[in-house]
Amino acid sequence: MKNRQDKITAEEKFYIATQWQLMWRKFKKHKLAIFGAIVLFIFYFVAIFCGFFSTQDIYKRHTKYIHAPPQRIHFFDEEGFHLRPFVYGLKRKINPVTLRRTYSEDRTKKYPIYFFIRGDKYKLWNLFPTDLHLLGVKEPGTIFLFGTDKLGRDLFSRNLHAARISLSIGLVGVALSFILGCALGGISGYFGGTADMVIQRVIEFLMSIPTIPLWMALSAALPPHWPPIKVYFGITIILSIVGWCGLARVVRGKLLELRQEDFVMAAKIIGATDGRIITRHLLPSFLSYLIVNITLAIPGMILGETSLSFLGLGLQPPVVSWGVLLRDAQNVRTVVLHPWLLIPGLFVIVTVLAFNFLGDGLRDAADPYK
Amino acid sequence: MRSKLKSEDDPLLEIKDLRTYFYLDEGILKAVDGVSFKIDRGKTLGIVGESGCGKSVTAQSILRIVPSPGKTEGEILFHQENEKNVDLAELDPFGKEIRNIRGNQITMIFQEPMTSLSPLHTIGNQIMETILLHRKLNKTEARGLAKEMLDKVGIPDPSHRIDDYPHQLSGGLRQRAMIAMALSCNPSLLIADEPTTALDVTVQAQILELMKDLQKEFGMSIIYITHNLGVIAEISDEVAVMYLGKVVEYGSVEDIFHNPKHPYTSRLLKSIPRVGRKVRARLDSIKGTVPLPLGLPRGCTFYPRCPQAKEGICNIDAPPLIELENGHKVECVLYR
Amino acid sequence: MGLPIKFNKLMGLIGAILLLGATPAAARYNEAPMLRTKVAAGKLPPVEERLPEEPRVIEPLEEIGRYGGTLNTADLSPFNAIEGRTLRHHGLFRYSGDCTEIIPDIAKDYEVSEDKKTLTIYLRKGLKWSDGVPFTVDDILFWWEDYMLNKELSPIVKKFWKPGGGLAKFEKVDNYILQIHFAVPYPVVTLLGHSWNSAQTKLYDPKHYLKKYHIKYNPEANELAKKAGYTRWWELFKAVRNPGYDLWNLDLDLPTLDAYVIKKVASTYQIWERNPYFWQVDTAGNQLPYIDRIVDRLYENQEILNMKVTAGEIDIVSFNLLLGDYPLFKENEKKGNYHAFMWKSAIGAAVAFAPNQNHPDPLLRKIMQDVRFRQALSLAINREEINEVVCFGLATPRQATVLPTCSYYKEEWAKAYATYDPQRAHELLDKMGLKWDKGRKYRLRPDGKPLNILIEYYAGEGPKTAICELVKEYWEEIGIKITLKPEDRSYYAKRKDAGVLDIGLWHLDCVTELYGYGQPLSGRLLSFDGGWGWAKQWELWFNTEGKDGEEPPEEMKEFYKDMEDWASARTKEEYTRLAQKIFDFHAKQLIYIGTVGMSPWPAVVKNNLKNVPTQGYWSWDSNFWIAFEPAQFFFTP
Amino acid sequence: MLSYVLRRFFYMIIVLLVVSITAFVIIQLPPGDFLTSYIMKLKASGQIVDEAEIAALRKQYDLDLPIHLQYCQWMWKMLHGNFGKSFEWNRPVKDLILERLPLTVTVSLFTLIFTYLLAIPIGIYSATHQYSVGDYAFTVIGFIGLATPRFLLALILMFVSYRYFGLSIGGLFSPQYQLAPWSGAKFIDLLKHLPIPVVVIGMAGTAGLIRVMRGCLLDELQKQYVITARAKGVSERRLLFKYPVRVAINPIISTIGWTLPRIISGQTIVAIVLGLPTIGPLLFRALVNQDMYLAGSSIMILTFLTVIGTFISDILLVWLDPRIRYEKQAR
Repeated sequence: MKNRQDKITAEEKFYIATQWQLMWRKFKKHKLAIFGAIVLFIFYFVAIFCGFFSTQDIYKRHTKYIHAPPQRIHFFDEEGFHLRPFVYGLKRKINPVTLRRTYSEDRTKKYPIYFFIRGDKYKLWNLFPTDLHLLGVKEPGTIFLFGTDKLGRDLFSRNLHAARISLSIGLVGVALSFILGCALGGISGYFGGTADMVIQRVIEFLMSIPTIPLWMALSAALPPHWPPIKVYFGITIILSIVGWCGLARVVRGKLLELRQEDFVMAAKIIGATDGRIITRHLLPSFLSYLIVNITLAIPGMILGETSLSFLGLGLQPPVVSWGVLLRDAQNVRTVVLHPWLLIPGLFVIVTVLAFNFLGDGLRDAADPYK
Repeated sequence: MRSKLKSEDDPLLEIKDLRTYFYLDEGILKAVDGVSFKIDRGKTLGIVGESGCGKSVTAQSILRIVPSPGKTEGEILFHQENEKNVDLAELDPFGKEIRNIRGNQITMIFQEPMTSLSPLHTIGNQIMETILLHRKLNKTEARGLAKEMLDKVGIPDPSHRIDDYPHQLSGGLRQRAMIAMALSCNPSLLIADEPTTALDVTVQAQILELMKDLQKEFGMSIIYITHNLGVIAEISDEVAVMYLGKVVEYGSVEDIFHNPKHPYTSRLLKSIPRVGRKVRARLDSIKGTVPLPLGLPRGCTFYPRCPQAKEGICNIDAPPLIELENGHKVECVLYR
Repeated sequence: MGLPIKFNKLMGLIGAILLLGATPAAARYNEAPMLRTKVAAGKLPPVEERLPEEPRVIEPLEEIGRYGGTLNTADLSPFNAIEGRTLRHHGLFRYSGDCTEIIPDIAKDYEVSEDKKTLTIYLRKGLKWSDGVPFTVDDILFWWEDYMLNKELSPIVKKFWKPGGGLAKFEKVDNYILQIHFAVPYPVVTLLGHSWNSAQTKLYDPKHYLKKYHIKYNPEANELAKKAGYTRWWELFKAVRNPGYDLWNLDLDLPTLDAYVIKKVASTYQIWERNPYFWQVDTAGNQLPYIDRIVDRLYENQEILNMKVTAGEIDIVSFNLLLGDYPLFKENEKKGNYHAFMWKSAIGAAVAFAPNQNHPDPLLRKIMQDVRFRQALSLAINREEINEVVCFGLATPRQATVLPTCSYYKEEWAKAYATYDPQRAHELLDKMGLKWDKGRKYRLRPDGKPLNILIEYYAGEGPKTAICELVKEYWEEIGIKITLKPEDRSYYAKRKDAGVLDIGLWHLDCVTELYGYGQPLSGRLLSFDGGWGWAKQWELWFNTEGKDGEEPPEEMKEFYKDMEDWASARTKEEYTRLAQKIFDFHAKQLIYIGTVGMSPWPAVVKNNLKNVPTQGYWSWDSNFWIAFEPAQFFFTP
Repeated sequence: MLSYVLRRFFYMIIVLLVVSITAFVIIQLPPGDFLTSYIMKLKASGQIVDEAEIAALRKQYDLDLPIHLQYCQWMWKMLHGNFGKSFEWNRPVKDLILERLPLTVTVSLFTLIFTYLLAIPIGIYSATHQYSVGDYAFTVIGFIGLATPRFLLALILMFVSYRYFGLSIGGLFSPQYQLAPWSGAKFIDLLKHLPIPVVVIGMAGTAGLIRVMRGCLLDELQKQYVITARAKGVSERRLLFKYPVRVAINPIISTIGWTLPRIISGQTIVAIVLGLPTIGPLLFRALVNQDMYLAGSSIMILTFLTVIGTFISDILLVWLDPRIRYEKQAR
């Protein structure tokens, strides 16, 4: 008899899935969302250990290799296949007429790629000094997987370091928007009345101002002497100023809907405090919506940072973000002569896409009625 | 009217082995799995069961409005008056033929009267749409008829109310409007899918009264779907008890209520709150909830919850359909 | 369109023959077809009446041109529309391309007296404003007496016109001869080649047109101003008068002596049409300019302009191009049907830095005034690398000083602290007592705060951004935290004028013999501002004769005295001695920190545009296009 | 209805007032005013500027008033059509803005129309064919549009169009038409140049709108009233357009309120990259140069456009949705 009892519970577990399990099942169905999640996981992982994954110091200038194109990794040479991949040396030629620097592979020089190689020093998370890199070549070889910029700096490493800033600015910005949005949207939706009126007008007002002038004006107010870390937070705050509005609206709408529902009424009758009702009863019931909205708000922040940098109002070098890197790339010369400077743009697009896919998957999953 | 001319055993709709499966990525969801029953003209069939047992899908299957990715198979024989019988299951669900039957000969009303009417159109507009679709009337005539119908369902001041939007009406009035719409083309079958569940009790009783009165007047058959056994007892001639996509017991209202055979039916009946029972005794005499009809185990679907289950039998083979006296049928090994 | 070229040439030949005869005759001059139709319609007097008795004769660079066509050029800022401006403007005098010669342009000739105290200017008889009214000495006197000496219009007369403390005297000899007298020997003519540059040196205004706005001539001028939406007469007067630099905002009726007259001003373009009274002819007697029209478009940014260039939509452009884009232009030459080439640029430093000696923050001021600090900054710059990275190795790494073409030049000036030696830079800073922070990343000010320096700069005219980014790296290597802030030109000027920059940044032009000398106390190297605003308080002190500003140290007073004396130098020896004393001081004090100089400058000219040279000096000093006589540019069909 | 319109109009005025204050603060934010630097310049060049002169100048530019009165003065003049003078251009601000306003409105309108014309049908298609190949394709394309920084897209598209379609890059006119008076041919030339800016500016908005439309419609398709209509025998097509599309379009129309600021804001960046003669780049320049009257007026004009757009969309929404109409009336 006992045996049977166990079996039932096991089966019950299978049938009676919780809401989260249902969501997970739905989510797994969304191939693009899974793809997005994997991409983001990889990006964030690499960004966290960007020092290790990059091949060299991001400020090191190779003035002999200005605007060098990405070097290809080879497995084959005239002798055939090698298990250890290698790169050829770069040969520079300056066209005497157009003054254009062109580079070609110097087949006589071959630099094998070593893994877990000791290279330029860096500090992991600004704490642990080390010089271990995932891959690299030995002096005097060079390895520029994404080419170099106008000062001959390695773009592969710069892109990885930029990822750290760009990916985190979205998270920090969204965290700020989240706090603001939930607080103000919560007040607006739960209490209604005058508070709602005022907050709604503020949102309406903020949303009716075209963002660019607002950003410009605000960033003009950022003192130019500020250290990068302050500028970083300043920019995030500027981005969140508009960012919270959308979230607040979602929260408010959801709250208005839920306020009518019985369990809130019940809680009120029991005499629960407003704060308790909001946090214990209301928030959990649309947490999934919030998660979805947050996921979808992050890419906006990333794009915002890029745009601000484009206007020269965002982060400033030596801080590297994708936006800062793209500022070098925003001209015709680049599109024509040095297209690899656009790689950060590709990262931005892929990241934003991944977030959108993930958010979309979460949205579908969060809605149990579909 | 027409029902009175008909004999007792005059089936309007015969359903044989109706199966409506949803083909999902997780597997096949068998919402309706081999259901058979029939409805006689002028009679009322009650379908009862817990939510998720397939009652509503059965109704939708009849009208072929099962949402995708659902597929309906089996036989739904509709005996049209003065015309040849048609198997609704074979019709193209988007075709003209079935559309001519929907809203005309077979109509349906729904649980939530607020959402089942379009919020952006006046009720007059929505009633007239049905009329204009199925009857050869011009707009003025259709409007006249709509008003007449509103009057019949007891909506006061119909010539003004006809231009109201749903949100201007109370729940009861909205459901009346729905009924007016459903009856405007004089159907032979009205499917009522939990029409009173969302209304408060007094309104519920009024609507039930109204339906009974209108049935007398129009003579249509009714399929009445509900989880409320009290309502079933009041309105039905015959009752089908459904559990997980199957009709587990079928019989006249007296048989079902006084002589329930299936353990599920008995449990269901016990779960009706009665005066005198302790409040704290929850309506949980059936333990657990209805599982999703997805990837079900072999054997009786009620097995995991059944107090009389026999291991080695119930969980091995599907229970047989056993016919008792007076067309009373039950699907359970206990009566083999 | 134009006449057949043969006919043109024939006419030219006839004109030349007649010119030899030097007798005014009906067929002496030829004119553009668009003017000829106007003459025929009686709307214009014949060309002979429009030209002065002795027009300026220009020898075409390659061949006699043909009339017609529209010259499309491009600018980036309404405030700084130099491309269009120098393609059509003329002054009384101009410099030769290498700035060694003064060439009379509107003026017929000049003469400097023996004692160098008097300048005589001869005007061309019969030269007319673009509305046909004769241009005479009265127009110059109007400018001097009613504009320059009018308290409301020009509250200040720069020290420029007060050499030795006495105001210059303008004397009208006759309608076409003017004499200017100074209290001391004064080489004023050397700066008149740039008359278009500033209101201070423009020298003439159309009296007949402007006098109705002047209270002296029109007692109702105030009412006129009020009607036009101003409060006082001088506001309207200033708005109507071409202020010299703001050519984007012109009164469409304002008469001019330029080659072209404004026809239309929009926020994205200006249209200019030939001046029918223009006073230049070619050697064949064809009235110049050849080209009918100039369209100067204002593009939103450098990138759009570059694309328009490569698409071949711009006929001529140079000022607004950047060296770094040269490969792009060169590679698209065929497609755009143009040729791209490089001028020599007469630039002492593509970017020069001048630490603010009068910094508002006393701590920073003390640091900036320490010569060791400036030496360290200079030694930390890797000029070879800048040359390689930014200038394709074509420039010359050097300190910020005059060009080697100057007669008094010393090579040591260019070499002073110009070799890359970060180690020495570190030592100098250590000696100054600038300590490191905890992480040994940046140095600290004496008050313990990080040594932060903001470099605000105007990003146009040369590869400033690219050089700045490198210099930032060099200076951060020696522990000085640098923030770069590119700004618009006018905004930078405001900040500079306010004297609040940490380190001023400009390109170092005005370093040729003539122009460098022509700007005593107001030019680049010879002032306390010069575009860097490096000593605004001292400048104020000197200008107000000690009434305002801060008293400079003795060495600066001596420096100032030397500059004044140099301006009045009477002998060659004195001239050279003082010049060398001044630039020795410069090199020792490192007031300006240079990077690379004499870098090439790109230009793009459409293939069908002729008579445009492909070599020469491109510089502010020689007035950019003006030095190449743009009136004789022409289009082949 | 009328009272609602009036009330909404009143809100609009308030929003505009707040915007004007913000614009005024924005232009006051950077330290120092132009007169201070002007006086500094005069002093530096040797002039002893007497106090009376400074006072006169201050008075002329209303800088002698306390800040709130300066604001009132500015507003008062603006209401009378006097937007002040641009320091950089030395021209009346009104002229500069008027010169660029028509093209700004044209580009915005075309973008808006493009956005809606594309987004609504695609949204309907995607919702009715959920998880089909087409739905996925549109989803991916839409997401890419949403994910690409506008300036990058502008630059690349501009180059592509130049290299492969031979269109004059940048601006809204070919050089031969730029200076010509308006004519049929010039208009056609304008239409030829519009697609790139319109696509680039509208891309993100369109992609967003497709998602909204698809989402709303999916929600609506689940609704009971759709099933009711189907049960009535209404054909699928008629049913789709009469009910769910109608309902789903409402939120879309109300999104004009946030689509428009997006468009105008996006226009600023795109217009700078593409060199469009619209207000955006003018504003950008003015803000960089602290050309305060031009900056303030440009912000005002742009916001005014958006607020008007929002106002119209609100009125439309009420007109279309009886629920709101009655609710507002009842209030």
